[in-house]
Amino acid sequence: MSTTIERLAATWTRVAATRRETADTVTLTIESDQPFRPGQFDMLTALGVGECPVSHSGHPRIAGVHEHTIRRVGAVTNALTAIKPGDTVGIRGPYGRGWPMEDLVGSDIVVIAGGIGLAPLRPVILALESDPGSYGRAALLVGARTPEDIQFTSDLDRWNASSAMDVFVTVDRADETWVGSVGVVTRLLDPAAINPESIALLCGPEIMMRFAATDLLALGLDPDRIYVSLERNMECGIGLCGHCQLGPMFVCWQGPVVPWSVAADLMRVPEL
Amino acid sequence: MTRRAVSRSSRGLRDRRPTLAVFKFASCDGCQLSILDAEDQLLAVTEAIDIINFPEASSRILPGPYDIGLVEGSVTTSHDLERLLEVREQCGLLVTIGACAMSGGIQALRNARDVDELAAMVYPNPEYFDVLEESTPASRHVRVDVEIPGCPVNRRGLVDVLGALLAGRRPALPTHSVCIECKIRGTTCVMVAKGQPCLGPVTRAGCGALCPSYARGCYGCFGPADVVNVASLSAQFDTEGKATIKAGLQSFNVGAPAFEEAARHV
Amino acid sequence: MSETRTIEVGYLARVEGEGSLRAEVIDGELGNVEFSIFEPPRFFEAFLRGRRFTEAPDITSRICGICPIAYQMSSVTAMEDVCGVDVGDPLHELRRLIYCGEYIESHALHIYLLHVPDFLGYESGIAMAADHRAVVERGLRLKQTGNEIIRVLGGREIHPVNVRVGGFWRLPTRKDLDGLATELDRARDEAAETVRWVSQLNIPDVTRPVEFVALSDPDRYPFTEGRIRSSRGIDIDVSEWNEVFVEQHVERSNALHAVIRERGMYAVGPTARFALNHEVIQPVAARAAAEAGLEPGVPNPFQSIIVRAVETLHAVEEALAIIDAYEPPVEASIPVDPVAGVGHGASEAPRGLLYHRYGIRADGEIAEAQIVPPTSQNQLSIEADLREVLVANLDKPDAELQWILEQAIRNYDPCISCATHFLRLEIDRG
Amino acid sequence: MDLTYVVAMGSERSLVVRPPKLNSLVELLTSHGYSVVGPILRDGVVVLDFIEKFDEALIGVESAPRPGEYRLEEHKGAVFGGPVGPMSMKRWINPPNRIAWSARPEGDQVHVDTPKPRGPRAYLGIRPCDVAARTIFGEVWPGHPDDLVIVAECTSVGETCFCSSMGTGPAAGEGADIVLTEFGEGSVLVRSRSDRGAVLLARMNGAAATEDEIESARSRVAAAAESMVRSIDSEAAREALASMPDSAVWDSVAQRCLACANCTMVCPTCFCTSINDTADLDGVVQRTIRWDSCFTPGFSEIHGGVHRDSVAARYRHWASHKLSTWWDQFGTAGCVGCGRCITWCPVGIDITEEANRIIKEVAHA
Ligand SMILES: Cc1cc2nc3c(=O)[nH]c(=O)nc-3n(C[C@H](O)[C@H](O)[C@H](O)COP(=O)(O)OP(=O)(O)OC[C@H]3O[C@@H](n4cnc5c(N)ncnc54)[C@H](O)[C@@H]3O)c2cc1C
Ligand code: SF4
Ligand code: SF4
Ligand code: SF4
Repeated sequence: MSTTIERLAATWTRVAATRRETADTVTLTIESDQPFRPGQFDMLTALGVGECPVSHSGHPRIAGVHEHTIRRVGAVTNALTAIKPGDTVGIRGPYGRGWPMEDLVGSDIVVIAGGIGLAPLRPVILALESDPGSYGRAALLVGARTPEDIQFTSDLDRWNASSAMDVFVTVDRADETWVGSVGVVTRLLDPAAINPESIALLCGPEIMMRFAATDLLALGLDPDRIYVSLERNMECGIGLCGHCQLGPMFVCWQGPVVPWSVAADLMRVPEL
Repeated sequence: MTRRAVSRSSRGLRDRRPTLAVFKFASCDGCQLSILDAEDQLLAVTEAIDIINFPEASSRILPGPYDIGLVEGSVTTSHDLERLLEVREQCGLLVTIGACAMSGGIQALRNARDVDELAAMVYPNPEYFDVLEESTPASRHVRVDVEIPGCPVNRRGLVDVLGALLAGRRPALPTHSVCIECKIRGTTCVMVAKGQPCLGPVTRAGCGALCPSYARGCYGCFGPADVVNVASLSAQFDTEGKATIKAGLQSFNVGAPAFEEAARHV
Repeated sequence: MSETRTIEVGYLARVEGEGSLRAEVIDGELGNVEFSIFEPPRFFEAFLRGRRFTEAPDITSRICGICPIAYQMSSVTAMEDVCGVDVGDPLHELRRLIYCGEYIESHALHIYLLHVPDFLGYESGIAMAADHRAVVERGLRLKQTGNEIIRVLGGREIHPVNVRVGGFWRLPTRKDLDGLATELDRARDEAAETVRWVSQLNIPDVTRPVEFVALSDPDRYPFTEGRIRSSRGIDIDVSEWNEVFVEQHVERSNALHAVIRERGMYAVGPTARFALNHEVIQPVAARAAAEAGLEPGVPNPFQSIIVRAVETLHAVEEALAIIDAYEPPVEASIPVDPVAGVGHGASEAPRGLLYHRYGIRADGEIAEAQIVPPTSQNQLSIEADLREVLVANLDKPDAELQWILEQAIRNYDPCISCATHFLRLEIDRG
Repeated sequence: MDLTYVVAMGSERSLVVRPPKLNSLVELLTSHGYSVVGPILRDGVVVLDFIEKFDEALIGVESAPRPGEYRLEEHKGAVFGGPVGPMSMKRWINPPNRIAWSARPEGDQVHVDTPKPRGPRAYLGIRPCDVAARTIFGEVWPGHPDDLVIVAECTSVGETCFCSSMGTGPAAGEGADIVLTEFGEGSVLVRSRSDRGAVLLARMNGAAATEDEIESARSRVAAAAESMVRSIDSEAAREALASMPDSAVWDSVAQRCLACANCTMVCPTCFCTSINDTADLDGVVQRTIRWDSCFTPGFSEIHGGVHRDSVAARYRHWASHKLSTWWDQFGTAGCVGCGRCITWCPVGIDITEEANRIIKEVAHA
């Protein structure tokens, strides 16, 4: 049995490849055999800089590697996005509850992502892509600040081309080259023609998730079938540090993915 | 000890040894002396960082630009102000060290008073001076990247900030109360157990709860914590205790807005 | 037509702050020599008015981060003098102990990191470490031992928190002191070695007779004890300072400087202290001084580095003796109630006599304060030394002249950065 | 009132000893390989520390905790220092600041060192509320499986104590190996509560306890329970706090609260920590885990913002966690009624008073 403190020990592993997604976002491919579920996260350490939670963004069924897509916002993410192939990172996980993959089988699915929020949803979409027969119709709604900030563009092109999925993208601020939709991501619900029986998976800024969930409820979706992925400060990932509490919940192990029926009340209380 | 060998990652430290300069304004020199007081780490510091302008320690003074500039002391003359603007131009990262540079220091006591009158109290010929009305922190005039609190700064804290800047780490500069350090250290609360006035609950951590560990109340030398509820704190004391709380607020960080404001509520 | 050569040092890193030097040479003859302090004034004496008398040690320590103990000791003795309180022997011994820490720390810093580099031709102690790592490490260890005493007794090395009017806030434990003793035992050899080492330096043979002033006590090498005496017969109680000495203010300097009334310049500091107290220095230190060929009272300012080394050894021995004989005081401090009146306190800072005088009201409020730091007392003497050095070295090229002038200033260790270097040396050949 | 008082059972031994014998208990524990942590008097406060012998300075004095105030008072017959001082076993189970691991670069390798696990410890003279707290804390930080707990039941209580209403004292509940009870002029009744406790007790000398003595001890503990002045209706608090996030009580507490975090530091169940990586200039990296508090701004900070910015929200989070959401997470209250947060709050904010105000508010709504 390992003592509590030993659970904080990272495994040191090699970064096999890196891929720049946008100006401030990089995907690391890390050597690891640890299985995970879409929506789960790992704690990644940049040696001498610090540790932070990062979701899995890769295919859940490709053995030997993990993918993590990281946006540079502060010290630790700065160091992680600067890592070169061959370097080591510390890794522990996977932690948390992921997306309800079993429930998705046979259902229509609507996926709504804002900004880096597409990263934790990517494993779901990759799973759908590999096994289109098991699921209903899928709609992917993506919002980004500007066209330059759209993540995983080659994936989006591929998914768009696939018959199993409808892909809609919008930006807050367009540039000259942008011919697509401009405005908040909820604007895409109309063109996507959502089936009220769908399961919805949401990840992005809290405010975006609140608006999207409200609109989905109005379209007739069941609050138990709308899932959101929450973000709170996390330092341990395993319920020791207390930072991620949201009312009665530890986001690290009772989340980050929770149904809207649970999240709604918690997200309504200011400063909870 | 359990030991495991793994391959080393890129450690964040820059390839080139970064350069550092130390600049003095109105101060007691104690904060920059903290660098030399880090005896056991001094040679490690000078190996990791090329200190190329540190008049207190070396007569080798090279011109800027510098990767890191440490600013000690407050701005009290128009010449200081000009110099500070130049310093900002020359430094990649500008780090202030200590209460003088962060909030104006004890000499900011003059901000509420008439400088000529003060000068006349001390010097027979006050007309020889050319000083500004107020003693002000660097951040009042230029952008500051990191502010290290304390009168004086904590020696280990200072070395840690340098290490953090080198590694690209977030420096550990807590803004919470001294009380947390007091309890972590396991010292007796002098306020609860002895009824002594203590500014710990409104003062920012960083000293390691030094004063309470020496059986005296904190007098606020690290400046305001993120929450400064002095009205509630001082309500615990009689007239004399309140006077002690107020004196603490009006000492080494008298120029910190939160303490300035708080002193009005004692 | 006359030729004027102006030697100007615009920014002396600092002298108790920022200072400069200006010297004129007219037709090969030395004219004016001015050593000025332009560190902006911080008005401490004015701020002290209206504060509680108990605040003086914490406030005045902020005058100087390099010798805060001296400020704390002079101020607490002055306050206890006003209030008619004697803290008694055990507390007094602890005060001596923390002062030993300041001597060891300050002298080691000055010798190893600031002054010896001059003699050996390095820009700094840190640069010297490249060729003499073991020596510099010895100096740092010694300095650390001094600081450790201050940390244990005072809480931290700069602006310690444990000193108060009436004694201390908390007493050290026997275990604390035993820990220090272990360190000091080791430091003993290092301090002795330091005396040997500095006595072999190439000490310039410059003498300039000057009146030495220091506290002097028949029994002990003084920290706060004794009367103010001089090598030319002054022998007064500390309270008589203003009767014999006077502070002057000149335009070129933001520091007041002190002179003996009707007689003028004098010098304070290690050389003065040793001249007036060598008979009561710890025997080990006396022997080391003799072996180093140090004669008390010889007015060669360049020998001050040896005196500092001797005093460091003395402070190590003294600290060990204090710890050895330590009887814990009953209480960490004795109560001091304010009494209206005026009091005086003087102590021997590493750089020399530091005089404090306070007037307080019956409610404990400070009515007036006067503080005379060592550097302002030495200012004229420093100028005189510089004249001497200039006259003897006028033929030297600028760089060399600058070097020796800086070294002469460092003899006084007026404050560390001032003791370091001249930023700019301008020679105007007219 | 049912004090959940467990009378010595047939299989258990009960002895009566006097303080000098406590030294032989400490020796016995030491000789069985335990390092012993027990109460000592330091700076006028009863604290816990490693002991080599029983601290006789404790005899005849007791902690006298009041809101925002702690003093030591004389109390004839007292042996273990009375109601709790500022420290609990939490300090020893999860020390306030410790290294999780350190990593040192050597050539192109990194060596990782983890601290050696510690050996078993005996906690001596721990009060019942703290034994209950250890069980609660153990959900997060289990401590060492071989640790031994020797509880000292409370025969006098402090003004800030409310263990009785939380069901954690003053009689010893679950989780102790040996139970000590002060009675009479410094006599101590010693009883075993576990097999390990019984084994140890079998090696102790002392007079067998009489029925009268056992009864005398029991009645003193019962009297202590009766004398407690503070209480919280734990069930009502659970409901009320969960339903009142908008109560005006939170803002009124915020007027007085210093956000200094003393309450969370002294609380025997508050487990929040921060994990921090640092590296010295030689490149040696350390991961430390250090006590933290939901009252600090950094606690709920994510890049770009602090979730619980106002002091009202920080206090609400803390009090609600202790009395309400803890139930959702762990199936018990997070408060054992030790009263430390009331005593060591520099301004004496009283969780019982605030909780009761909210309970009343709900009742009136
Ligand atoms: C469940 C979850 C999943 C996430 N998934 C992703 C993802 O897939 N991609 C992505 O880009 N982001 C993700 N994030 C957000 C990401 O964790 C934050 O952006 C990151 O923590 C920011 O850290 P920083 O140090 O770069 O920023 P900062 O603003 O510097 O720090 C933010 C926090 O990091 C911690 N921290 C900083 N320095 C240290 C140190 N030296 N030691 C220890 N801790 C330190 C502190 O808790 C601090 O409050 C996720 C967050 C959560 C909770
Ligand atoms: S002694 Fe001061 S700093 Fe320490 S806990 Fe008490 S109030 Fe806070
Ligand atoms: S306790 Fe307060 S006054 Fe004392 S050193 Fe710390 S911050 Fe400064
Ligand atoms: S909340 Fe207060 S009374 Fe309850 S266990 Fe914690 S410190 Fe004790």
